[in-house]
Amino acid sequence: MGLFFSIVAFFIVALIGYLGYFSPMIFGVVIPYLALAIFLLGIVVRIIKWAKSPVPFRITTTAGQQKTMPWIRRNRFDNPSNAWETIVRMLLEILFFRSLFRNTKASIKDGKKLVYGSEKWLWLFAILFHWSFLIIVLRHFRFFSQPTPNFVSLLQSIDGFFQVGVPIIYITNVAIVVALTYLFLRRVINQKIKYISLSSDYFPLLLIFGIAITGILMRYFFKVDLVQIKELAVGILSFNPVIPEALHPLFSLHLFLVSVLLIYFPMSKLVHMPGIFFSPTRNLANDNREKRHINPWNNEFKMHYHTYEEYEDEFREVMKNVNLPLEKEEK
Amino acid sequence: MYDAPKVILGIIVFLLLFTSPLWINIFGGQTSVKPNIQLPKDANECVYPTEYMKNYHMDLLNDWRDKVVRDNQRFLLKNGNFVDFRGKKMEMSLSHTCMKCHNNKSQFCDQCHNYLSVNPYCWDCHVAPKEGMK
Amino acid sequence: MNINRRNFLKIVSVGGVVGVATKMTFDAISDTGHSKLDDGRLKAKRWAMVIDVNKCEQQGDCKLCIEACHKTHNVPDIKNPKDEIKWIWKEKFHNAFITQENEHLPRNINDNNVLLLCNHCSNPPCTNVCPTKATWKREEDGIVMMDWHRCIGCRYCVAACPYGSRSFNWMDPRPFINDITEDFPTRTKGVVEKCTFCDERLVRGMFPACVEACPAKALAFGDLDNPDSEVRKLLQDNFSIRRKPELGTKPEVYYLI
Amino acid sequence: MAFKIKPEELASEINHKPPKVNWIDNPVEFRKGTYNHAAVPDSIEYINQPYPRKWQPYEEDWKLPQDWQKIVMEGLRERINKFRSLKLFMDICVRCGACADKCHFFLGSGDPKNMPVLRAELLRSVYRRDFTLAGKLMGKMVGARELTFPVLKEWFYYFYQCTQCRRCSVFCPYGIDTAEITFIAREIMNLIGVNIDWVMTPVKNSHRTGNHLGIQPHGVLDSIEFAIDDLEERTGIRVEVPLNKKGAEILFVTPSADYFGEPHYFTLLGYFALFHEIGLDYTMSTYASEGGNFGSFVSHELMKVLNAKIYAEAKRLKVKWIIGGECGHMWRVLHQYMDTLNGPADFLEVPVSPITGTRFENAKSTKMIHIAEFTADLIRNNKIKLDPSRNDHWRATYHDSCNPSRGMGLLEEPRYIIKNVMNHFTEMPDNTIREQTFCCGSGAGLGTEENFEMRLRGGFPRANAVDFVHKQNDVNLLLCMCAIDKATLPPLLEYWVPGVEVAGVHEMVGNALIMKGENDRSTDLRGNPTIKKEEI
Repeated sequence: MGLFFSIVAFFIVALIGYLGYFSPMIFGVVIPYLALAIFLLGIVVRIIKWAKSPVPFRITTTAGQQKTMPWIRRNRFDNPSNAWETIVRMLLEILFFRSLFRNTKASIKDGKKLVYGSEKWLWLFAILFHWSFLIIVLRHFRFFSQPTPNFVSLLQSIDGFFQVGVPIIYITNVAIVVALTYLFLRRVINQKIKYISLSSDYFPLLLIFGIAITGILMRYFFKVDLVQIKELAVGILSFNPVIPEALHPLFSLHLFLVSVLLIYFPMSKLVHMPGIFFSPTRNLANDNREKRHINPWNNEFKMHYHTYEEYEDEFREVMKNVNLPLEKEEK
Repeated sequence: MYDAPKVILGIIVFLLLFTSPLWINIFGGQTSVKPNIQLPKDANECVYPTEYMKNYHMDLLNDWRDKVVRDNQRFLLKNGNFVDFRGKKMEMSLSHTCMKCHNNKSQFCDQCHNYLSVNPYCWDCHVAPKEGMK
Repeated sequence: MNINRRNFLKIVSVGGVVGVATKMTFDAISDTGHSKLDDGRLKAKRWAMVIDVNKCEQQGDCKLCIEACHKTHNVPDIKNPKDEIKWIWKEKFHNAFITQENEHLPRNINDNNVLLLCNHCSNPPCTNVCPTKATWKREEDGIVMMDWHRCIGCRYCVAACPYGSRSFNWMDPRPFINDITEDFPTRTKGVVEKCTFCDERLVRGMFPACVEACPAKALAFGDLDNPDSEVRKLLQDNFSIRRKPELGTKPEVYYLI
Repeated sequence: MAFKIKPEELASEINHKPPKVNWIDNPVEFRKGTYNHAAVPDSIEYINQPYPRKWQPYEEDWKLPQDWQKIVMEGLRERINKFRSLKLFMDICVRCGACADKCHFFLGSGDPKNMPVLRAELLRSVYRRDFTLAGKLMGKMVGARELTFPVLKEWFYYFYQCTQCRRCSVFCPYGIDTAEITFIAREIMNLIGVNIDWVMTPVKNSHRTGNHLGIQPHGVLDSIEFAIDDLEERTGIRVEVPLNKKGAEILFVTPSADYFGEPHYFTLLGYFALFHEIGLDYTMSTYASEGGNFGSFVSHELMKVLNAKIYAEAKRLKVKWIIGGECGHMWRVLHQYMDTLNGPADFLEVPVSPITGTRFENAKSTKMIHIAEFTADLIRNNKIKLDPSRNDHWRATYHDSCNPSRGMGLLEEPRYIIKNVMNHFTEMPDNTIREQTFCCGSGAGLGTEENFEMRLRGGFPRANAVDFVHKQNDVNLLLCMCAIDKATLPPLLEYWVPGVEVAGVHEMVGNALIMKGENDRSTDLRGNPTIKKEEI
């Protein structure tokens, strides 16, 4: 049902986007501005919301040997004990999906044996997707800003390394479609994943898939006037918007899907992007016994512990009988 | 433990990164720079309509390239007949046809290509006409 | 509007295909045995070259053919033999015909310089190894062609060619070209190049640059499939040899000793 | 154990394919053998927890307070504002499914709600409805739902079917820690008096007597004297064990099961032998006679009040620093919570081994080190004489306890000790040890008789790995450093892998330790005859 709902939702969004070419002002300027504002503000609000809750305890997930005595080889990056090791751990997590790389697959063999195998497909396609997405966004700086930053040409030449086709086929364009297809099919075909999937899992995949496909169509098949598009984008991104005379329907669709993604981002699971930086099990050093961690609301615990005095009062007699040392000898 | 300084730093970095095009545009001072194509003065007709050429010239050149290099067909044929262009058989050639009229690469090709950061590698091999020759 | 544009493109390409498929008419058959098509290009079933070593040798140090070729095709002049690019060049007989030399051959033969270039073999070993089809044997006229757009610089062909006819661009060639010929592209770093029997001249109705440049007419060029062609006549009347025939590559460049 | 299904049958009926019906529409069914009994009112009253009453989870009426939903939602709101982790974990899960087949309960039961992602979704779905915009607007479409009685039943069933082992957290790309979610969910349920007896009664006991078993001071003394006798019988040496001794250098705290439980008890003998041999100036305490902390299975507050006794007693006895014995969740509390909750321990000194002079910088704030760190340091510095051949009748493997492995990273120290005190040691397969270790299936307060089927299921992955080395390498002993392991692994192995016994690491140390003036040591600490050299 979640799948059906998200497909319907996606097509409604896509239809609106396609029809957007009728109104260059609303779909070319107003909605993109709105989406940008919601995206930026939404993320900041979300971060502030998280930040307003303290981290009362330092509860890291340690995935390697701790730091104890110097002769025991410790695992610095799976069990960091200081700030820079933690930063490396976070970088490994954010840039290379360290934890997902560990993924295994458990299955029952011969009705009795549990066996575990390496399972790297999710890692592979997840990392393909995320890196492709990032590179594609960065490549789009050629439309966003004037002058185009230098890194764009570098990215383009790396991304188009194989120099196949005209315009050159970008590796990331192929990779993102392949990766999205895998991530989507996995949700539909793998029974376990299907069982846990919600409409909010399918929808962003469809949305990003739509964005990727419309982008690819514009690049290779139905060419649009890129000079006009850059003028529009630079206009918006310099607070000097120029309302275009006309929008190509495909571009209108592309832009609208991007706008919807931006709006959807801060109110969905996609906040895992800023969220990963906040994950307390990963972004804290495992130096619990070395440095005291402060809980700002520690004093809110009202219950009093059972003191030794209370204890001795209750058990003085029996303690005396067996000659256990006492604080107070009376009675 | 709120780690407020780190969070604030994070928010600032996030905002700076995600609004970086804005700053480039505002402080780069080049938003008014737009492509300024100089069309050949002594020719008013292209092999195909301008609107088509504007968006699809790369497809056309790619198609020509295959025909010339791989199919050994130097001149454009249509229904078995040579196509006439400006009184001659139309040769499918970047240097012999296109650049004969559009003989100033930097005032023509580079205008949009630079604006949009398109870096075709045609000119790595093909030799652009010396500018100002004509 | 889009659809119109697309149809436009379709018509253009379909037109092209039809054009190629249409049977071409000959408008003239020249005395050298090849034909000239109505579009002005020279056409043969199998292009071949016959080099008269003696005529060439009589010219002494003449390098006109080499200069003509390298100028026409923007071949860089790189002095370092490891990096040099050559389409046509001279070599001592005993180096060029390793399997046919013996120490008792007439001195003049053994010491003669022989003009070498791509043999445009009938059975080329270099084309099959190309992973991108950047080099292939053109079935209609036997030229071993190159598409530099496609070459990925793997150098399999360089390894496969038994005649050393292929050169690889280890560096950007442009700084080594003194006077660039605008009509012809240069190559880039990472691309293999070689002689293509001047396919770009043939299509304009001209003989290869080297053939035209030779003052002694030591180079003959024509259709080997036509018994009346000049090259066939020369081969009929003279004893000729080819380089490393035992390899079975069937070179289409013949040498009259 | 009155459990009738044969192991082969139990294993072969496990089906990891989820059912057709959506999990939201699939209410929980309390099946005998898979849940724990509710806490008795007496215990709850003693520790002043809300809503003491007689009830049982299988009953239709849980006798909940009138406004229980409001209490729960308020409790959730409060905790979301107190724990960044909870707020974050509610928001950022992408349901990638990497955690799904990492949970021992899922692997052993096939129940999809035992996939960590769905376990968290049980709470997340309720969070979503009241705390997120999408949930408010679109409800069920985005997986949001109202807190109803069936939902509460689900919470009770599945949050008491999680042993907080954190294995899923190792694999989660965002480090989402289901243990923390379970922890807080249990704490919220505790607000309306929904909790289990095997957690609440030990908490009451520990609060009153200082230990979970409710042993009174003279009982602790009795059992220690009994141990001294036993040790003398087996080694010929009568050791002294100071109790409540003021001015000793070190306070030694160990889980109370060590006083009576088998095989814990033999580990206790190992400690006593070791401390005697090196001449350690230490004391044990009847007041802080519990290292474990069942409070940590139900609420932060109860965890704090139980844990407070350790520092309080260290202060009263004026010791310099503390050693903690072999235990799992005890070390989660000591390592991750104690200093924050009950510190600073500024009345103590940074631990320095009086025998080797090693300064334990890694514990310079809490002033408490793990016995394995202490012993590994002794062995490294050649301060004790060992004869590993005395353990030749054992062919051992080592089970990493969840908490020390994934909560602190104590992996190499026990292995170093084991390799020095034993000749036959084999590791279980890689995916089942160290940070990927599998829970015994009975942690976090689930080790009850009434929950026996679920324990067998949850322990299945662990037992399976033991079975592997049992068959491949003739392993006949499973070593571990956790009191709950020592209590629950024996019946688990008896069911799945008969022929493998369970022991603590320091029992092996005690066996191998060459003591001055000892007898011929013809038996190990259990009284089993050892293999003599001439017999080989």
